[in-house]
Amino acid sequence: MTPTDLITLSLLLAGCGFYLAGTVGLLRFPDVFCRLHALTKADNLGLFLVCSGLAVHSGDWRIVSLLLLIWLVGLLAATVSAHLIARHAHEHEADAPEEENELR
Amino acid sequence: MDSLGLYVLAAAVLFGVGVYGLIVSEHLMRKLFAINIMGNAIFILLVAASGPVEGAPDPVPQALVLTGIVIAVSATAFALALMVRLYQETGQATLSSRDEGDDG
Amino acid sequence: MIGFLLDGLIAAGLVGLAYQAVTSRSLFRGIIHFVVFGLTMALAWARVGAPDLAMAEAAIGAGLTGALMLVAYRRLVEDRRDAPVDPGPAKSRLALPIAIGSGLLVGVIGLSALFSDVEPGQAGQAVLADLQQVDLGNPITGVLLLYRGIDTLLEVAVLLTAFLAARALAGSESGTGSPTTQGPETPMVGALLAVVIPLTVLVSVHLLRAGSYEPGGAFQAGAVLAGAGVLLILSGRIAAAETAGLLVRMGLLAGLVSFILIGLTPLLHGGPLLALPGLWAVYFIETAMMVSIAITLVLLFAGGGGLKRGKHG
Amino acid sequence: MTAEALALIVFLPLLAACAAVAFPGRWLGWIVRIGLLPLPVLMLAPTLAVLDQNVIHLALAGHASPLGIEWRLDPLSLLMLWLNVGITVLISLHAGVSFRPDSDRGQRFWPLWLILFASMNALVLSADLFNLYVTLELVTLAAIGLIAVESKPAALRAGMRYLLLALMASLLYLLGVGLIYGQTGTLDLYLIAEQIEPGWLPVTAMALMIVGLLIKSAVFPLHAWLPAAHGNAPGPVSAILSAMVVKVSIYMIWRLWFWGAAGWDLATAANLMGLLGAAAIVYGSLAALVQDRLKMIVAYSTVAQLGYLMLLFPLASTLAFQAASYHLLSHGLAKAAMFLAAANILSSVGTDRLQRLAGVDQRRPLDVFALALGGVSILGLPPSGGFVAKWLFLEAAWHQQAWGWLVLVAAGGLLAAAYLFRVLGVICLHPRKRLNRRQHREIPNLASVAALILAVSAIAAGFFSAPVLSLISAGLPPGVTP
Repeated sequence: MTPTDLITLSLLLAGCGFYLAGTVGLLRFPDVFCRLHALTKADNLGLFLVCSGLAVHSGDWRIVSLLLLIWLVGLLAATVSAHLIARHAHEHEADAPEEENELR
Repeated sequence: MDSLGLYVLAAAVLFGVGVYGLIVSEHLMRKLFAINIMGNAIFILLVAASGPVEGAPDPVPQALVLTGIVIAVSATAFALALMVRLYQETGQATLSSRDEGDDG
Repeated sequence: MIGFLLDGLIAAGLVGLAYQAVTSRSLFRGIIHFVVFGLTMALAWARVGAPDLAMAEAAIGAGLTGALMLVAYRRLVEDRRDAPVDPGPAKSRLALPIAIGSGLLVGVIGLSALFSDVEPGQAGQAVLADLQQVDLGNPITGVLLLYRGIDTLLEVAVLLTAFLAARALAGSESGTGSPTTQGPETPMVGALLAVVIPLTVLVSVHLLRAGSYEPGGAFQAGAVLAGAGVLLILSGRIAAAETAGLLVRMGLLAGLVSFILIGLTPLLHGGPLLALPGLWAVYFIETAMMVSIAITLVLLFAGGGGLKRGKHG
Repeated sequence: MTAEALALIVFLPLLAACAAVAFPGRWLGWIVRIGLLPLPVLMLAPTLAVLDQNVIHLALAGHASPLGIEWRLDPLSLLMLWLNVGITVLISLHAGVSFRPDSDRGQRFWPLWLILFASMNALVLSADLFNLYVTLELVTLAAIGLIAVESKPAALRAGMRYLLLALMASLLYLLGVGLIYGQTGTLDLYLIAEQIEPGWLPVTAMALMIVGLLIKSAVFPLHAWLPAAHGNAPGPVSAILSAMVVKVSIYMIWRLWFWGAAGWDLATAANLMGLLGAAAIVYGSLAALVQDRLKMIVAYSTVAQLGYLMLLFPLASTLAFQAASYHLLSHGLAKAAMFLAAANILSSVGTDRLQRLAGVDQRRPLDVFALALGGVSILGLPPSGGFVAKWLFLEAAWHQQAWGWLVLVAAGGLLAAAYLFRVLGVICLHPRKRLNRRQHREIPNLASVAALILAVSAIAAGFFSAPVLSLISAGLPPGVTP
């Protein structure tokens, strides 16, 4: 196993760890805001770590820039959708404070 | 057994799940889930049933499945529109048994 | 070994998600499970060496079907609040035996087809041999446009027919349940659109161009482009209209009409029907098909006969 | 010329459908005329070609199978093409009245109608199993769109049920196609016939495809969706559904059975198919006898009459092939006439409940006459086209000493007589009973004339059977014993 492989592996594993943490947060946290908090923060970092792991593995600048793009788009989408969900939840707080936020 | 065999097994179970869903579901949208799931099972079989050509998968079944996917989406889209219209007219999104008596 | 484990995980995931989709207690959950099922299906296609199908399934099968199902669900919920939406599963004593029986039958058929000594497909061999003479790197695009062109032509007609049939149903009450968001807009949506829409268009053009030498093609590109349209509808930039303007109508029909007309031209000088007069025709038809597919899917999502400027437009 | 004509026969209506979508409004009437009316003339070229060469292959895009897709024109597909062109043009006369092109309804109806027409032409010509799947889906979607075009609850429900079953049927067919490709590496029906050996996988594949098609053609016991769909659709749509749409899938079964599986020993399966047909004839006729709506009676009559097309499988002789082909033709004409007449009566009286139709013969004499003439052909009285078909069936059964089928054909005629005379009896034998004038609505004569032309053609088919029959016997499939 070369050093590059080692770096790739550790980055990927770290990324997976953050994904796991984010998912546990999504499942276990009490309300929408906490869940979003767990999900966006942990998953964005996880995505970054996975992307950088793959970038190290590929070593091709075209792939690296594509991975960077993927991360940026993921970041943007997560930010905006989390914002919209949070806003919706905030506005409809009186309706459904506790239950899952289903589209009913 | 190789991976393709695994997917063929999965396709068989998916087909069974689809049939089950088709019988058990009252709601038309669930029936559409079931039919689409059966369709995906058959798409897998379509690709799996033909041998590789010059080491790569045969392009012809893949092209057929691509066509099949677009047809499945078209049919699903129309079925959804039909379901919504039926619901607007009758207040039901199911196929009840009392339907042949209406005046034409 | 790891590959096999991964495949096992995907296969198990497919089965579990499918079961959840048809039996989950609320319809909304069912839709979400179905969409995730579609995405997992895309993974499965990537694993069995079918990247074209993976892209098509992710964009069309999971993405747009899911969007269409969600908007249909919303119309159901909003249209008649008095009527119950979901009656729940029926009791049937025969369901399980029939399901197991048909699953077993399909399994036996599938496995024996997989393990019977199949020769490499003649059609596939002929395609690869003939493509040597054509400068087209992706054999699937070759099959779709050059060798089985009539399938593809009629498939575009199927999509158009689905739209026409749905439009014929919409009747006079097409205004109800429009998928546009209510309420004031946040500045973030504008920022998102400003980045995502050009990027989506770029990706779809790339997919279209890539379709001639690597995975991709008109259908994937059209579906991605339709995704941009769906986003524009959701953010209130465009909305459903009663009838389509000339531009929308032209876009709707561009794929089918250009395919037919270019396909008929060889007859003028005694050539065979649908023999495309060069690779430029392939690119032209694919571009037109991309536009048509995107517009058809967006119109199906919007639930109207045409498009107009939305309230945030 | 043939290639050009065939290309236009498929693509002219399709282009017209596109034009109808692109330019709705006052040009629609002319677009429809341009899409439909040249077709009977265009049919002359392929007709002459078939008379000359019997079978014509057309490699699309210049790539012969297995690489590409071929169109194949033989006497049977020529017959189907003529039937589709003729019936569609005649029904279009009627539809021009009930779905006026300048109305909103018309603008929703005509594009789908043209697509349905084009797709059936493409289906009849195609020799490729997967291309047949695509065309069949196109036929189904366009047909269901047309059933539901008026958005009446009963029609919506019937269309939905039809759609779900049709999608399932297509999946079964597609699975069969996949297996066949896996086994033979080609999708061309006629190449498959040369290469395929009756092992258990090919047999399973064939069985899957045929079961799927049996669902689509509503053969007993898979008929449950048909009466509601055909009985609740708008008049012209019911007519084309019964006359053509269910027939094209039976046509596909014939292709698979007699061409694709030509060398196989199918005696047991053939008898099974014949028994399904017998059950369809008996059940459909009895069900027609107890219906109380005119259109439902006609729809159940379709279930019954489709049974005769299944008798080809056990008999499988030249005579039976002629009989079945001729039944296809005469039933198509007669049933289209009957549905159009029933639709006229329905829209004139406001209901088609049988008890309330007494005396309608005074108000709508042409329609009742068309209904009666269609009925004469359905029950096989001389000199109608239906008589020729039934007579040939009897002759075929007689020659093979298949007494069971012989009795069945005779009994089927009696049962048809029972439900048709019940209808005519209620309508015409009314002791001084006046029709309720209040609800009566005038409809243009052209609508009745279209029904009458179809009905007269069904009768006239009895006089001009010789050339058609000799053409059909020139195109006997390899799976039929001469």
